[in-house]
Amino acid sequence: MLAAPPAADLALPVEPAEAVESVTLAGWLSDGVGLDGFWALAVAAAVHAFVLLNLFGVLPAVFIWVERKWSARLQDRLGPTRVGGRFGWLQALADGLKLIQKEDLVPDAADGLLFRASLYVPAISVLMAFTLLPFNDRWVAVASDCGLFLILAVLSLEVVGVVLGGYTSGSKWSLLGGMREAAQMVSYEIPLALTALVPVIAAGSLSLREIGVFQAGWMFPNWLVFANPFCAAAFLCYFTVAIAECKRAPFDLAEAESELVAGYFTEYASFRWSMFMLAEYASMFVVSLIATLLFLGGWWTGIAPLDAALTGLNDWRPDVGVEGFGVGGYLANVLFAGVVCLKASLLVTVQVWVRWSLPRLRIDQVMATCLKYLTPIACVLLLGATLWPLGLLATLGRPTVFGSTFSASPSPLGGAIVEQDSALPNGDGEAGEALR
Amino acid sequence: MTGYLIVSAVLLTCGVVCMASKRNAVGVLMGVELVLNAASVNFVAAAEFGPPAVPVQVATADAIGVGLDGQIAALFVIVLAAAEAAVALAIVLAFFNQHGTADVDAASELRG
Amino acid sequence: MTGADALFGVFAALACGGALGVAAFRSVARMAFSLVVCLSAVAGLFFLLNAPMVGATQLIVYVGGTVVLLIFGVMLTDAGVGRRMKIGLLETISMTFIAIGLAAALGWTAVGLGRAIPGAPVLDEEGVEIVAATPDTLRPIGLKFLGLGGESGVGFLLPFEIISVHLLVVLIGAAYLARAKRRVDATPETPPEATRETASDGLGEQA
Amino acid sequence: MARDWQGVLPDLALSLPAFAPELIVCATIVALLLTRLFGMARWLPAGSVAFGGSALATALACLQWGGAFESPSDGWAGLVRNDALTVYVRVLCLLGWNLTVTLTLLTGVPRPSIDPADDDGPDFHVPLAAVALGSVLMGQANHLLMLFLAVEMASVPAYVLVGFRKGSREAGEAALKYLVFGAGAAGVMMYGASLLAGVTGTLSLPALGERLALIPLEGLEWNEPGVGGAAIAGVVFILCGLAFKLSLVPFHFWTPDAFQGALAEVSGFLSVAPKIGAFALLVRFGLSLHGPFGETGDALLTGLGLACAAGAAVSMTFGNLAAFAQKDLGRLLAYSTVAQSGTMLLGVAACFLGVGRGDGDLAVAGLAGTLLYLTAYLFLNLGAFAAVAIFRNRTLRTDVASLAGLGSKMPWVAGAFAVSLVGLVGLPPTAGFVGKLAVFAAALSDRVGSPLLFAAALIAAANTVASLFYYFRPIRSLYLDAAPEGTSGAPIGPPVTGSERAYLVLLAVPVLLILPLLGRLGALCDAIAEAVL
Repeated sequence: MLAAPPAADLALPVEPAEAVESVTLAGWLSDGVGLDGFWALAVAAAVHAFVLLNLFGVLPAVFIWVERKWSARLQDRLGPTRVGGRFGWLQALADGLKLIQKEDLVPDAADGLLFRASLYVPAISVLMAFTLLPFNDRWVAVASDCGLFLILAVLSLEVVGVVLGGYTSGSKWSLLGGMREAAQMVSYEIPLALTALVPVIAAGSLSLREIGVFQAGWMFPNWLVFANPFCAAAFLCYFTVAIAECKRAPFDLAEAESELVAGYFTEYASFRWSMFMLAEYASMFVVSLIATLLFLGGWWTGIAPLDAALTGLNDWRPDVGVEGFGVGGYLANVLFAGVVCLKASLLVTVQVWVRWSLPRLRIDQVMATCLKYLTPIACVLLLGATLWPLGLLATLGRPTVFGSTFSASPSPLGGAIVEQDSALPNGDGEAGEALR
Repeated sequence: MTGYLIVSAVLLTCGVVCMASKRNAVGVLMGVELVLNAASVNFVAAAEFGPPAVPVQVATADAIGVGLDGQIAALFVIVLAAAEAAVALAIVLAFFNQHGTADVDAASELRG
Repeated sequence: MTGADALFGVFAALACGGALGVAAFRSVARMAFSLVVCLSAVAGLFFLLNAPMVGATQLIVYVGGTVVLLIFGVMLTDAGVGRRMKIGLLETISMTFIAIGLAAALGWTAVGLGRAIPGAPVLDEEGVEIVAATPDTLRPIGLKFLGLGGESGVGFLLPFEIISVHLLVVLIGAAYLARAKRRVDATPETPPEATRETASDGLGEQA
Repeated sequence: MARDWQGVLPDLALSLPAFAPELIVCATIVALLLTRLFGMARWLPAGSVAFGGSALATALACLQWGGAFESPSDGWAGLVRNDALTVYVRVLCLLGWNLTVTLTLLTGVPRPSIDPADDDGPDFHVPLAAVALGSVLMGQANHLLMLFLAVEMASVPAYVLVGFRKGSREAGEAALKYLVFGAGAAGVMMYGASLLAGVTGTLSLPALGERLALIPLEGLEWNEPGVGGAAIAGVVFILCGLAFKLSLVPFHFWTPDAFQGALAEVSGFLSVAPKIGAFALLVRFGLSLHGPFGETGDALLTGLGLACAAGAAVSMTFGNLAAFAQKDLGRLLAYSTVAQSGTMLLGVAACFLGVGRGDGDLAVAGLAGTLLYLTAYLFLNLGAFAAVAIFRNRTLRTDVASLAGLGSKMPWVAGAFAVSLVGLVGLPPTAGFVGKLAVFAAALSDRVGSPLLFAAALIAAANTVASLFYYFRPIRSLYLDAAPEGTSGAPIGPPVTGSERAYLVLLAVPVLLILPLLGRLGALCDAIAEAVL
């Protein structure tokens, strides 16, 4: 990045007309209820953690059901039909109950302490990623400038648990699975990060929230997947890599049941096994949600009037007894969060679809795909995405094709250069007008 | 600041002890990582807590202290440690392939 | 007590505990796990110190990369999961004394230095801000990497470029050493087993 | 934002030209990789690329001779210092690199492969170039971060070089030991740097001196918790790292093993270039403690000088004593390196003491003596290791006994080896004599009269006599011992080629003909020392 607009200058297109003071839970607890500052914070943190933990627990249950039904459809079967009615709604819950009842086994050859401890690492890392994901403009537990970088960092912890779990199981299957997994995940992190950087270049920020805000307005061309051809290619590339990063078919060599029983978690049983599964499904959701935020317009529906209406809900503040609590804003937040979750869930479904459609690659093919194809492609995309605005600037005189009327700050590059040369057509003035 | 410095002192001590007492080469390397982390903690703490311990009389930007340079130094430490670990692992593997062990004490054939 | 203090306590305890574990455990695998705990907690300390960039780098490079590499080393060179290194009693005792002496000396220094540094930790009384709000260190750091000085202070363009060369060289060297020997004319004295060969091959490719 | 860029460009224009030799080194590294990537290895072997790059870099470094004397400057926003010492160290290191590359071309290391795609050439020459780059950077580092980076740059590729013979048990063990000690030393050094950064709030070496001068002198007590203790600890930790690079005695353990396990070409290079850089770095770091005002830094520096004198005495004695028993040539020369480091450190000690006490003449004499000795040492040690490499190619052994009877079989090589060893002892009329004399003279010219420095100088003189015995053992073996029974002493390999002879003569000429040039060289070293101080 040559230069990026300072965060303060970033004109947010959805800034409500008059800034609504939203009340945080901690603030309400300390002001309204009268708790001590530290305890208010602690309680609020506990509540938030509880919500996120539930999301972390419930989402996999849903996805497991989706996967079972969807794979059954693909294979011309019915899938679960009994538990919880005709569609087997409660099948995942039943699975969970069954797993909890099973005997908790620790193999003799295993290092007991590490065997028990390492399974929490993947779960913790995915859970930490949840805290960094913005579900809408306001709902993000930890809003960081380098949010995307942090999420990638946190997700990269997962591999430690996998490899340690595989190693300390004291079984050859686990060992081989763990090693394959480590090699695969560490390698795929490179193209994952590179492709994730392509939309970052277009948006000019590493903060996922800012990237989401950046994509307000009509789906085309404001979503970053349409920003330039490199972004579109990066989306496909990212999604491929993300599947591999989640250890899903066709890249699931580490847990290839036909040759390695179950790979690194062969020796795990009962609830410990289910922790790995929870982590896997949750990480599927996380990478899909990152894809949504980076490429597919985040929490915006992509229909400008609808978005504007939803944003308008923020101003609807009927009196419900709590000072400063805006029901409308809350509702808008929930709806936006629903939109983003829906988009991410669709991507998860695509992952399931891919899994049950494509044959598994060999391990050398998996590594070759990453190192010989995806990584160079990602590098080229990154370079292209950097040069694209410059090329457009040289030819069209503006940094984006459809450019200047939509986005608040077209591109960091463009912004800086426009700033220098006022002779260029400057559409920044009516930034975000489309929404208001 | 004191707290962070003490944490870093503990890390350094553990790292030195680890380097000195472990016989597995990989264990020794883990000690090195601890020492480098101790340095990183110091750097970042120095970056955050601003003014240096020495009373600086020049009341200009100098008085701010290490500032972001400390964070950048920590970044470099992390990256250099990764590079060192890559070479270290390769050497340990080469040694293991020749000697059938990663025990540092087994490296005693060269003597005069 | 503020939230930051509490978090500092947690992270510091985890970091010190992990470090002690690395020094005390005799099984290399357990040492590796302690190292993971310790390094992650140090990353947490970095977040507390308003250095999210450094913390994230610590996680992604150190914990997700370097330590995995070390665990790889453990897996490729260790005879068995539970195998413990034998350490003599005399060595243990002498090490303990050395450790206590070193820790005392450094702790003494640390306390004094901490007392001498006037700056108080930039803590927010409200607590909410502590984790959530981080000042923007990303752009200044990036500019420092690109800059040579000028208005942004000392620039680190040179180290940035040098370290790129360094990484390149080191990866070539590591790949060379880890690569199985392909040549026919040179026979190693103890031919490595097939599994090890493939493993190191994979590692070389990875590097 | 755009303003930053406008500020950068003039800086870049200033910094880049002075940095041209280093850029050439980097370009050589990249070129080495590209030749393999594009399959050009068949008609452009790695050795030639490395030779071209090193020759070009050395030539460029020589071209910068004048400018730095007249106008020393800071480059890259103060991260590096561009002065006479920088240029001199740069020329020496790059020359050492060039000579080593030439030697590898002559001795055929690494062995060229039939299949160019499988050639080890780039794998060998890339780390070699990196060590050269690291050494050069050590000579100009002006910032604690650059200090660490340069030391790492000179160390990590060196581990690879030491372990380059992959099938060999010796090489693996040597690399492992080097790595374990080196990594530990680097970690401790970085911790020291972080302590200094915490104390002074800066990482820049010149600013460090200014800040340290602000510590009250009574703050330097050990039992005083805080600033003084932390500052001392920081300095001591950094010195540990540097002493490791210099293979001074408590930190020398890696040297014999690494030099025995590595190829003689590599050992020769590692004993020369990183050492020259590390001495320059030690001088720079030590001088940075000397602040423009205040006596604290000077007190630290005086203590440092005394520590250096003590370390020098211990290193010399230990290195010489340990060398007596050695049977392997590499190991013998490694202990000799330890001892030689001690001797050079004597000059640095004199320099530090001189600066710390405000005795300018002593400081200049010490630094100039060290520089002179380093120059001589470059040719002496490279010559000795080159001869070992050539012997090794013929006898396939590197122990002292293998030399028996070779004095008549390979007169040129044996002669060159003997000259180098005589020079390392420090006998006239070789360059070693001149260097040692300069260092001793500096150490004894201490007018204030530090007993420690004086004693160290006497110990050094005694050590010189003692070292005669082990340096002459290979010479005796060459000329006096009969060839062992059965082998008839016939060299296995091909006869010594003319180019090998020419190379050895090239290295021996400066060693033997230094006396006529002494005036100019001595004046040059004096001028550098004065410019730096």
